[in-house]
Amino acid sequence: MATKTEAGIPKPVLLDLHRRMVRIRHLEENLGRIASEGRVPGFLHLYVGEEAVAAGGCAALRDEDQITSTHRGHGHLVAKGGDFERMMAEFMGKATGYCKGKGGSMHVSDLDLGMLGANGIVGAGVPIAVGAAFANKYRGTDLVTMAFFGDGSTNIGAFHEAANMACALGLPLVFMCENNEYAEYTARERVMAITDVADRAVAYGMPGVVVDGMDVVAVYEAAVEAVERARRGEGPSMIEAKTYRFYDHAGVQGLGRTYRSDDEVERWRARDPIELFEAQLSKARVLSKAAAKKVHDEVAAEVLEAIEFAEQSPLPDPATDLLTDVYTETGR
Amino acid sequence: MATKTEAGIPKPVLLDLHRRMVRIRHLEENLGRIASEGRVPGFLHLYVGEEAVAAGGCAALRDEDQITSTHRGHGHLVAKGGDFERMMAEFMGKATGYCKGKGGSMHVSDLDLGMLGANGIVGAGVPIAVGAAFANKYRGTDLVTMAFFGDGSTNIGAFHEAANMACALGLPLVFMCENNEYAEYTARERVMAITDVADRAVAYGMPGVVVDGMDVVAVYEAAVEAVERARRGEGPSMIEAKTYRFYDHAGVQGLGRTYRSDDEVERWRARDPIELFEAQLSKARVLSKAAAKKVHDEVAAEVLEAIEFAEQSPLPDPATDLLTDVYTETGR
Amino acid sequence: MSDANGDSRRIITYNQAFNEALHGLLAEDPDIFVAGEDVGRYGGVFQSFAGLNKAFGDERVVDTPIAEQAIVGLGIGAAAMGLRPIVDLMFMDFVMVAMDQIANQAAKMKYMFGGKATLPLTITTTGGAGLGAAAQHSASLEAWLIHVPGLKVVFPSNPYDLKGLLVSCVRDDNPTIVTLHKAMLGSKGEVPEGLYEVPLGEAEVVREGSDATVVAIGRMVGFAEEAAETLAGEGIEIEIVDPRSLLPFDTATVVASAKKTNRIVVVHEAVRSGGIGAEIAARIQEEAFDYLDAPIGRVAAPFSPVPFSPALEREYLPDAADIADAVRATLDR
Amino acid sequence: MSDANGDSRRIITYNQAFNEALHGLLAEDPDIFVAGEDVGRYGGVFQSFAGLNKAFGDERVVDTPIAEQAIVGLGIGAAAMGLRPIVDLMFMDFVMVAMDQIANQAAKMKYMFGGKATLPLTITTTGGAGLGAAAQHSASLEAWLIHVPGLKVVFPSNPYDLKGLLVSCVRDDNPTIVTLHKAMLGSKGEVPEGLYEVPLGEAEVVREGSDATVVAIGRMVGFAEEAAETLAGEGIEIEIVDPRSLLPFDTATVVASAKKTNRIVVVHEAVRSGGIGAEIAARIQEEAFDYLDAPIGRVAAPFSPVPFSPALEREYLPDAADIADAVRATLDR
Ligand SMILES: Cc1ncc(C[n+]2csc(CCOP(=O)(O)OP(=O)(O)O)c2C)c(N)n1
Ligand SMILES: Cc1ncc(C[n+]2csc(CCOP(=O)(O)OP(=O)(O)O)c2C)c(N)n1
Ligand SMILES: [Mg+2]
Ligand SMILES: [Mg+2]
Repeated sequence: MATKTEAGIPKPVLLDLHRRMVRIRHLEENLGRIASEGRVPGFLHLYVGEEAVAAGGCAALRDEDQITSTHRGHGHLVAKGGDFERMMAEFMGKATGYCKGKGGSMHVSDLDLGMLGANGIVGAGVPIAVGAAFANKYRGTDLVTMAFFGDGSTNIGAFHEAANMACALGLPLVFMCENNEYAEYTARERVMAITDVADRAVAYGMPGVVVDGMDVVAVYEAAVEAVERARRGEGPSMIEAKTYRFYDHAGVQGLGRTYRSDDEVERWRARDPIELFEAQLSKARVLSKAAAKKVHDEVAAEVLEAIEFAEQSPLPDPATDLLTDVYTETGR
Repeated sequence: MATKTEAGIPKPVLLDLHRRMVRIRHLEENLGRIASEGRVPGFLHLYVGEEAVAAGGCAALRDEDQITSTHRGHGHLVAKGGDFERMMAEFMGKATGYCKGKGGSMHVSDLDLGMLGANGIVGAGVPIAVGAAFANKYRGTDLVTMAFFGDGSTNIGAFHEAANMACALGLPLVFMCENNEYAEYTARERVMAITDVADRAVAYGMPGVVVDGMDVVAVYEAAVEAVERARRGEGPSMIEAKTYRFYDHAGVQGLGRTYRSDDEVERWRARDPIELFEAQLSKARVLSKAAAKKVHDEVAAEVLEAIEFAEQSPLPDPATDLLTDVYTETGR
Repeated sequence: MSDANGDSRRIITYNQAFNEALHGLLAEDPDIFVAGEDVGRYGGVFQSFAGLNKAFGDERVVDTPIAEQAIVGLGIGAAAMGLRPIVDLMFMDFVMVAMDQIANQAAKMKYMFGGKATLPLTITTTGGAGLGAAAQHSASLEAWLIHVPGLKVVFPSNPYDLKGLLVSCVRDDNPTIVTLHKAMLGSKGEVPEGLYEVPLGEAEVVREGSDATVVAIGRMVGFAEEAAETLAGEGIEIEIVDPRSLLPFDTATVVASAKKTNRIVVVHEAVRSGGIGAEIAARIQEEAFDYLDAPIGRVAAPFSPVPFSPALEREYLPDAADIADAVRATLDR
Repeated sequence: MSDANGDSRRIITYNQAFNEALHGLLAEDPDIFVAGEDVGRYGGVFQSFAGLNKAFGDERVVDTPIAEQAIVGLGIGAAAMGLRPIVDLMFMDFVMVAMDQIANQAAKMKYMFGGKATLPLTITTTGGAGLGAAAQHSASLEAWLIHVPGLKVVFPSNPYDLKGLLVSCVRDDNPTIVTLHKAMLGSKGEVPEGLYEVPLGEAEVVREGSDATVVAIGRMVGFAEEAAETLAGEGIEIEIVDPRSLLPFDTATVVASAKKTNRIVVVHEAVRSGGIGAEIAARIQEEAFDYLDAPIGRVAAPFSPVPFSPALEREYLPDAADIADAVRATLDR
């Protein structure tokens, strides 16, 4: 699991990887902030710390490719090109949100971007990814679907059925596991007798690799290989990115929790994927500290505008919105 | 997958293995016969050809150990000590059957023998085996549970969840896979991108071995090793027995089917587990052809008596039996 | 076949009606495909899918692993991408294995996404008892399904409706579930050759009558017709309403009949407690309260799993005699 | 706490009542154990299981993988072996993932085995909306469960009943499902210290009245009591019946109240179509037809998934005002 260097990757790609991570980070940090001020209803599962996985994975995809997501889906949508305003509006339950306020954090989605939805049911997004990949193959396109899922979700049946079916049907699907070592408040080793989720790939007959999930280049290069393999019609593969969530399972508490030690959190925070990458980039003279700060400032401003937009946006109107969108009215 | 010799196994065990297989064979052949005469209602999934798996597996267990089964469960119950009369009566829907005629072939069971039931839902027996194994460990006993399941069932979620949970909790559970190369009318290679189901063991962190499922000694020795491991508290293991069903998925048609060639069937029938074993036993002077025939004759007679018993047995009476056994009336 | 007058009527089985609807639909629209266990090369365990794989190939008539969650998920994802999947769950009992994908995912996706998703997904399955298939292969779960906003649910009682409802479901842009009753697969009826639609949400008055209304679904419609003959011999004329589609449900037609006959019996095969008969009865008394001369009767299975032994199963299942008794009871009040 | 007269009453929350019942039950019977996701060392996502793991150890308060089918299967197998498992499904929505193990396996095993199996299995879960948890974390599925012979189903509306019903369920020799309403976890009530049972199948008349009967379940009982206050101000006295256990269901008490007040409104949080209100209404009109002066009204959620935005969810959920309106409507007839 050696740390990859950026060598050989075109500069625009490196800058793109950086920007995607920064966009996720600022959206999530600000979302956490306003949530702790009580301005965001419902449950909130922040992606902070895992940015390299969504960024590295989605950077290897085309706009027309699809992804499926989880309950921790904000980062995936941002990495796939999600619009801050419509996201913030959705998280606040506003009519201008991606889902008109009907979905919220756990169901935010943008089918136009090929983001087939965050999902409230652990593992349930993976069978849906199988269907999207099936459609790509059925239509004879070379489009690829990437399913994001957590370590804990690989213990549930839906994941298993989907992985086996994708391999049996030889579908263009990439299984991207975010192994952050915990399922909610329970450590991986207490609910799984294996260390590497990637070991599960052989059970289905697909290649499985482990990468440093705090190293965006490592994730990106593994993703490119898996995506190209899928495009060539050679079937699914699995990538396990070892990563960590800096905040709690839900909400914004990071430290002082009983189920994991502050030491552990600090050790992982010391390998912040954005800081690591910025150090690499400045050392390689690809992006100076100053230039990096400029990216952060731009993105931070964009997030604040998005929050403002969301705050100003109207709530959905029960009289007109509550019972619409249950069925599609058009027949064929 | 070298064929094991009987060397080193005490004669009584060898004779026991032989008798268990013969008992299954005669029960099933006769059941198939009377079924094709229209004397048995409902669906019937015969075990003929796979006798070595149930016999070898159950011979490695104690009477107090438990097994879970599948829709193809007759062989498992016989191997665990099932009574012919109560089985035949159950298959015919009679009040004297194991389940008072309420369960039939797909739900035949005898909790007193530790046979936790045939099961109509593919894969659903395996989580129940996890519960039985948990109880054995919880009570501090050294009892073991063996879950029988087919190759096709390893593609469904329930199997996966159970396998992972058993390994995570370190339960005394043996996973015994009957790989007969088909799930109903669909060949294994069309729905699974791997050849050996045993390759799935590594996904859970348990040992997995492949044995010749037509060689009862091979199955028995692998089962003994796995069972002893479980008794020692060292957790689950998986055994994949390569076997074949001589008859159709359901019913008694063997040849002339579209989904598999008669050649294939004949090749496998040439490795009839009972004939193979009897050849070994007579060569080793453990059981002469004559003595073997005697076993067959005894068992055949017992089966005919059981059919007679079942025929003579009363049907359940709707007035008194239909709505009983839905709930347990005793509280605590 | 031709009758004496030489005008030819096309009589085929319920199972054939299903099969020819699929042939027609796959020929009509390249976006339609079929996936499920043994539905491909083998043609399905009941041969309901016979010939499709040969005619349309492995790509469009797909054999899947035993994985009901992934089978429905396959349909959801493909439908979200604009295809029109038909996925099969061999027995309705297996709906339970895939319940999350059906009720939490397929049914809710459009709403959760603020209307953006369109899921032209059809799920086919076989329900009902009567074959000695015991407690895990005899399910009648329509009551669960009508409790799920986002789904459309049909339960055809004859070959004509089966073909027309299946066509409507596959052409509909929402997740639909078509249940065949496995004890009716060989039952015959007149069916036109080409594709046609039986509209979703339209009940049919199968028989006109003035003394009482029997609302029956699926296989129970045939039993109601038997009961009607018996009762006619006693001078009792019942009206029979077959809702055909359970969600959306044609309350208006049922209520109109209730207002006409003033006495109602609702019939289904599932157990009474929590059955669809409760919902139908609740709606009738809500909308026709002042017209009712007697309590709305329910004929349904008693409260137990489906027994294996035919001796018990026969008694367990509602039949024509039970329906006739219930009608007499409501008239005796 | 102590009131003016100095007699001390013990007031705790709904969640605490659940927790102390579990502490008492595990202390009482070594065959009882708890298993589920995060229920062990962490004490459960709502801390409902707090302290149990510390008190009884990892062996008896077990953290499991995310695997609802295996969690219920664990309970079934262990119960068949004579233990008394309490398995938790964090959110009622996840019942769908485990539906086969619950409804095909646990509920039917005894019957399929001719009575031999005894399954003292308790499933605990949290249902209901009101927390902005959206469409997949707000389920009310009791209507599905009462359609399953072999299960027992309770839905406590207050801390006292929660503790007593949980004790009864765990001591019962059948598969039982206890649903906590997650919006009520902090609600308070008087609860005795030791273990006691609230019998399964016994409804409670929460408030006596003569003008109309409101049958409300779970969280709706509190709303009905609010509505009663409002209506009392208008001179309308309603009787409130809380079934408490939904299967078995105390039809007699509900019917007696219907015969007394002649006007009934049934209230639940789940969507109306196929909801438990339909079954309750159907039974009342079957048994009290001649006593009814108006159609039985139903107050329930409209036909859509649970919306996320509190602006929509507030409107979506039945409340005291809806109940009061429904009572007035039935009286205006
Ligand atoms: C079927 C199901 N079971 C349980 C839950 C509750 N739950 C939500 S997130 C979560 C943990 C998921 O762990 P993992 O897959 O590793 O993702 P992570 O949260 O670590 O990103 C659980 C148990 C759920 N949403 N769905
Ligand atoms: C959940 C579920 N899906 C489908 C079926 C229908 N079915 C019964 S047996 C069977 C094939 C099982 O194959 P395998 O596990 O290999 O067992 P075998 O029949 O070969 O012994 C299928 C698909 C079922 N009973 N349950
Ligand atoms: Mg995790
Ligand atoms: Mg097989």
